[in-house]
Amino acid sequence: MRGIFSKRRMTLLVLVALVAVLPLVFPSGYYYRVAALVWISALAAVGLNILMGYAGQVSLGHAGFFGVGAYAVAIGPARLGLASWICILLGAAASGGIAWLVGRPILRLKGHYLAIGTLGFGVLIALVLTSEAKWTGGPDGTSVARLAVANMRISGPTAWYWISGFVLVFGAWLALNLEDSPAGRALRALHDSEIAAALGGIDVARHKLWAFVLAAVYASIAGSELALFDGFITPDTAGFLHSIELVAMVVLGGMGSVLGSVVGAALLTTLPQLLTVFVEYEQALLGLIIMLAMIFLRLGIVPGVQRMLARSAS
Amino acid sequence: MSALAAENVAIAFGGIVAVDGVSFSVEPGNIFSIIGPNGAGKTTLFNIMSGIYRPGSGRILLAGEDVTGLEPHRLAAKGLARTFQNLQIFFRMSVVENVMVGRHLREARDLMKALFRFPSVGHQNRATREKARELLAFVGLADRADDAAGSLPYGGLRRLEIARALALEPRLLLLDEPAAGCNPVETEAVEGLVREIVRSGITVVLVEHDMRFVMRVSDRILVLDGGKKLAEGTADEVRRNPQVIAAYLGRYGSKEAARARS
Amino acid sequence: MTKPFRGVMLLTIAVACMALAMAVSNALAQDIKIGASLSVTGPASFLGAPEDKTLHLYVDKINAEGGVLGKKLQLVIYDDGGDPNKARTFATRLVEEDKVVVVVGGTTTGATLAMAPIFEDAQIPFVSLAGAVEIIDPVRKYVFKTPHTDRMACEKIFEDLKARGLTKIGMISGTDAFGKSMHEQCLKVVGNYGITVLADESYGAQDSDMTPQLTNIKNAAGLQAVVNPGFGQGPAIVTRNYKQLGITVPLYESHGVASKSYIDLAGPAAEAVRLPAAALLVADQLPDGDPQKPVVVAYKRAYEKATGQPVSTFGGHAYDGLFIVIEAIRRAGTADPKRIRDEIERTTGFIGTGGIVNMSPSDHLGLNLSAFRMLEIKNGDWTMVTATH
Amino acid sequence: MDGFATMAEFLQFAFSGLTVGAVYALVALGFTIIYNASDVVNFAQGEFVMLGGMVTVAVSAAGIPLPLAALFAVALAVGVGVALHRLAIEPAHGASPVVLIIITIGASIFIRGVAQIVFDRQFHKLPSFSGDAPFVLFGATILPQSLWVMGGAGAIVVVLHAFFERTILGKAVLAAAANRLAARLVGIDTRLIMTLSFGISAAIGAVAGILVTPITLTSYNVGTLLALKGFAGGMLGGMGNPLGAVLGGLLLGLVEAFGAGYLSSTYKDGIAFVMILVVLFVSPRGLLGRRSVERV
Repeated sequence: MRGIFSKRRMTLLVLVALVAVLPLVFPSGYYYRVAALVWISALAAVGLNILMGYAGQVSLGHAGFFGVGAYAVAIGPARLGLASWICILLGAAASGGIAWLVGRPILRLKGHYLAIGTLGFGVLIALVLTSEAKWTGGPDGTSVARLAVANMRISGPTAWYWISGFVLVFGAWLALNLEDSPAGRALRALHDSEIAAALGGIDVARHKLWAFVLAAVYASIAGSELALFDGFITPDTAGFLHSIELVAMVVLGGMGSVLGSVVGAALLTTLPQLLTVFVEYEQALLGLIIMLAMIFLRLGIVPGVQRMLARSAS
Repeated sequence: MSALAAENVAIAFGGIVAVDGVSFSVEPGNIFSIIGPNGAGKTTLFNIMSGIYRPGSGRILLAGEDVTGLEPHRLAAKGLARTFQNLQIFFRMSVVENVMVGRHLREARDLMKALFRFPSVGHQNRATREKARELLAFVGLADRADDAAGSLPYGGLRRLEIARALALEPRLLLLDEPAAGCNPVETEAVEGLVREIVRSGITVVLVEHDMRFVMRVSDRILVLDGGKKLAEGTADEVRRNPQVIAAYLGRYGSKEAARARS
Repeated sequence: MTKPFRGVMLLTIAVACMALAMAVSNALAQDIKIGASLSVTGPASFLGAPEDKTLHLYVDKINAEGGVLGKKLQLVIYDDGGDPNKARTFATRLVEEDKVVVVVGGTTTGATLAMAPIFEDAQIPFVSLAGAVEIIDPVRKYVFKTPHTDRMACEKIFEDLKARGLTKIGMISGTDAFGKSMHEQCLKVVGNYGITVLADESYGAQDSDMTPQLTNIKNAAGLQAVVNPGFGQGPAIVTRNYKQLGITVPLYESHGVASKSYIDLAGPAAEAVRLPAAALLVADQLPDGDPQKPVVVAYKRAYEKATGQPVSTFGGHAYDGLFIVIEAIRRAGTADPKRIRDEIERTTGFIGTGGIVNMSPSDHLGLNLSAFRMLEIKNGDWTMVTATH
Repeated sequence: MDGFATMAEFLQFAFSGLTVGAVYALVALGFTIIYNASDVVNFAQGEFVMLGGMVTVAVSAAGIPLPLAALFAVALAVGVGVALHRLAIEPAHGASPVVLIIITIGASIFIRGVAQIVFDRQFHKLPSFSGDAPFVLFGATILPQSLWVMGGAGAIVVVLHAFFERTILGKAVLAAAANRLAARLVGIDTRLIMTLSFGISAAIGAVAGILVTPITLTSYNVGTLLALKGFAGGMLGGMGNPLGAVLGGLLLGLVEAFGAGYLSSTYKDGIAFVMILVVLFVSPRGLLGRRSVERV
């Protein structure tokens, strides 16, 4: 498709433009914070999209890896005296390692069985983070040392807006590169037919495993970002509800679409902020919006809107 | 040395024997067909040959090498490709991308290079796309390359599967009912394709219900019935085999038998 | 109109409504803005909901009476659902968008600790309504709290146990933040009272049956009492299971169940259960000379009249927080956050629902153990345990 | 500890596990019925349990006798179930399974959101049906209400079984579950079957909620955890197999109780999920799930 190249570059261009231009209309640090939270969630969603959107493998425990990354930067500097940025890498390596170890048996499961397998795995991670209070501070959470680069403390919404924005663009670039490569085509192929993919010479198990590892690393780095940004973290970040939220971001935005993952993250992060004016109707409205969006745009927002535009153009 | 051989292959599902001690051998460069009534075990045999099922007993030899129970992607690496009776199209991808997937083994697949998009990845993508377009031209789908795979008509999807299988540059191609659901014109086109594929040096094994088609193209024919080998030989031999006639007459009436003889 | 288009329309309309509402909320700038982020929904909603109601009730009341320093109070409350990440975002919003001068609330410890650095940086005084001692120990310049700490609850319970000569106990704690934190604090101070923990069990916040854990505790040889740090429905189920298993040694609950609904939910099984709680629960039984009596009786009447629900100490924490802040504003004579902070720290002799508050630069809680009363449930109601044995 | 005490302890854990497990089993059964009819994994299943309990509480608080209130609650839950199918699932017909899951999650958030407005955010109880005096059996105690829960679960299973095996409608449901296209070809109204399945599921959930509220109490947000556990139980037993769902639910309850009693109460949920993972690694389609043969 002529579009492949332009689609990849267009997506990147849109993202870069968004990150660069949004601050021009931000009246206060609060907006920077919300936007930074969007970029951070979007990073995890873009990673999960590699697993779910490309390869079609559901993970209902992905927040577990988010939690590993978050607690790596909480525990590493406080207990082991390591620099925060090293802990980001260690957390990512640990998440990738765990994903690699548990991925083989778990990814043998299919469909809803895969869902419950990953869900169980995520619950276990959250349980450990809640229970091992000596290390993690327990359910009340633990504070996280600020990120320091060359003795400069990095904190505050503006700094984190740019950091998370840059990391997201970088992560999206990697994901888009992957999409348009033999491995990416292999993942998208096995999504539709594992047997046909295998007979095309694709090592299905290995590709699924790498997608799982990549998605885990994305989630872990996003978790580290959030922990460093907030300076405080609780085990809820690794919990079932957060896993569901990440999945919902990918599906709402549109499975397989990098831009969709960002849009899904933006929607689910900003909605609770926007819905505060409805006070006690907030929850009901949130549920209603999710339902309506999925019923009317079942491909997800970005692919759905793209298709509508294409249809109205023709 | 034969391109493909089965030795006493058998498989059972929950006590029901689907394939029962079947042996045969395919000479390189031949078109070898497997026929038989529904439930004779044709597709099961295909699934064993392509590594989807592991046979309960017996061996499969690919170019003389024992490949029994090898995973499908390893068989692909050894030069085996196949199409599917129940189409296995990658519907989320475009037509040309479907064929590009088939080039997987012919591509450099370094994950890090792909992620960071080394220049070689872009070059290779272009080369793969070019090759895929050639194959689409070969099966007559050149003008549909950029369409969504799902938008192709049924006959087009069958040809797309053939193009994808050829992208692997196989030595042996298994075609599972390539003409199923095709009208006579489309069937003729498929027949032409099969002949050209063999001419390019690829051995073809096919399962097909269209007897005229089978009789026209096959060098040798294997007849299965109830999971067992009923007969094997050239089209003429099979056509005259009294057991084959009996099987078709006995169970499926004179019409099928007549068709087999015509 | 096509179906997908309708979906997009709905979303657009929703977004537009919100933007409008945000604009309106910025318009009334002349008032004194008090902010809050409470767990009005979520697992801690039974704490957050009465806090929310109390703040609304009294802010309306004060405004009806003419406000503070001649200005109206304006309340900005967000619902963080108990999620610390959300709470922190709302904290930023309160500071940057709503420009509040003081914040009351933070229902849970997690939310409070997540928000505290924001208010510290912005130099906005913050009076938390959450339990854990970590909130005020070590002291943060701008952070205060009104509820008794979980450590104090442990000490009060152990004091009572010691007085009754009970030294071998079992503990069954919730694994939620409240239960877990109080469990840790209790283990820290239990040695000071010569009490040993024979069995130490826990349960999930939403578990529906605790008989296995209680069976293990029951089987501990020499058991003399059981302590149950926890909040929500868990302690009610523990109490019922306790009765079901026929355990006869005294059961102690925590201040986390200090609302009438605990007695309702646990039913007859709650008879003879003891717990440390604020005077509010026994407002009408306080002797007439008790300085707290007028305050707690008035709050109880007002709350129950306005909401039709029985009063809980959780709403009381919000009452205390709000009035500590309002008195500080009155004393400061200005709505300048730094001046308000200084005055909050100078709070002395403030009579609240939780006790008599005397703050200082080294004590941002200002309550001592005497603020807690040991209560016992008799005939389905709270009674004060007066004389220690 | 002597033999009697060990035995009493074991029985006590078993009673606990069976009571909790019976609820999980009913939720899992609800999952299974909807899944069989429509391939939808309904994460709003827990909300039916919540509705059963909360509506009964609210209606009986208004002075309606308990049995009537319970009946009303079941009817209301069935109405919500039917509405869920007609208004949310059916319009999304043909969407991918994950999309349908997200829709049911949206529905559960919505139902919870409405419930907390209509009711409140407090915990509530219902009186036990037969008093609170526990029975003692070999030193272990069991509440009469636990027997109600187990008996109720058993009765539901028996009634369902009879419905599926003995009635034309039930057989139509089974036929539609086995092969939707074939069922439609022989004249079965599969749309009606799906709606019916949502209704039945909702009714089962609501009954479970009513039976268990006297023991476990209820509030607007008890549904999430129950959905999670019921789903786990259903998958453990093998999705799509009603017997498996019941077995999986009971087993999950028992493992939690024995895990909490004998191993660690902190990690009891972990123990349960480790067991599920181990079972799935050995048998990737649950205990009683159908072994699938790849068909191409």
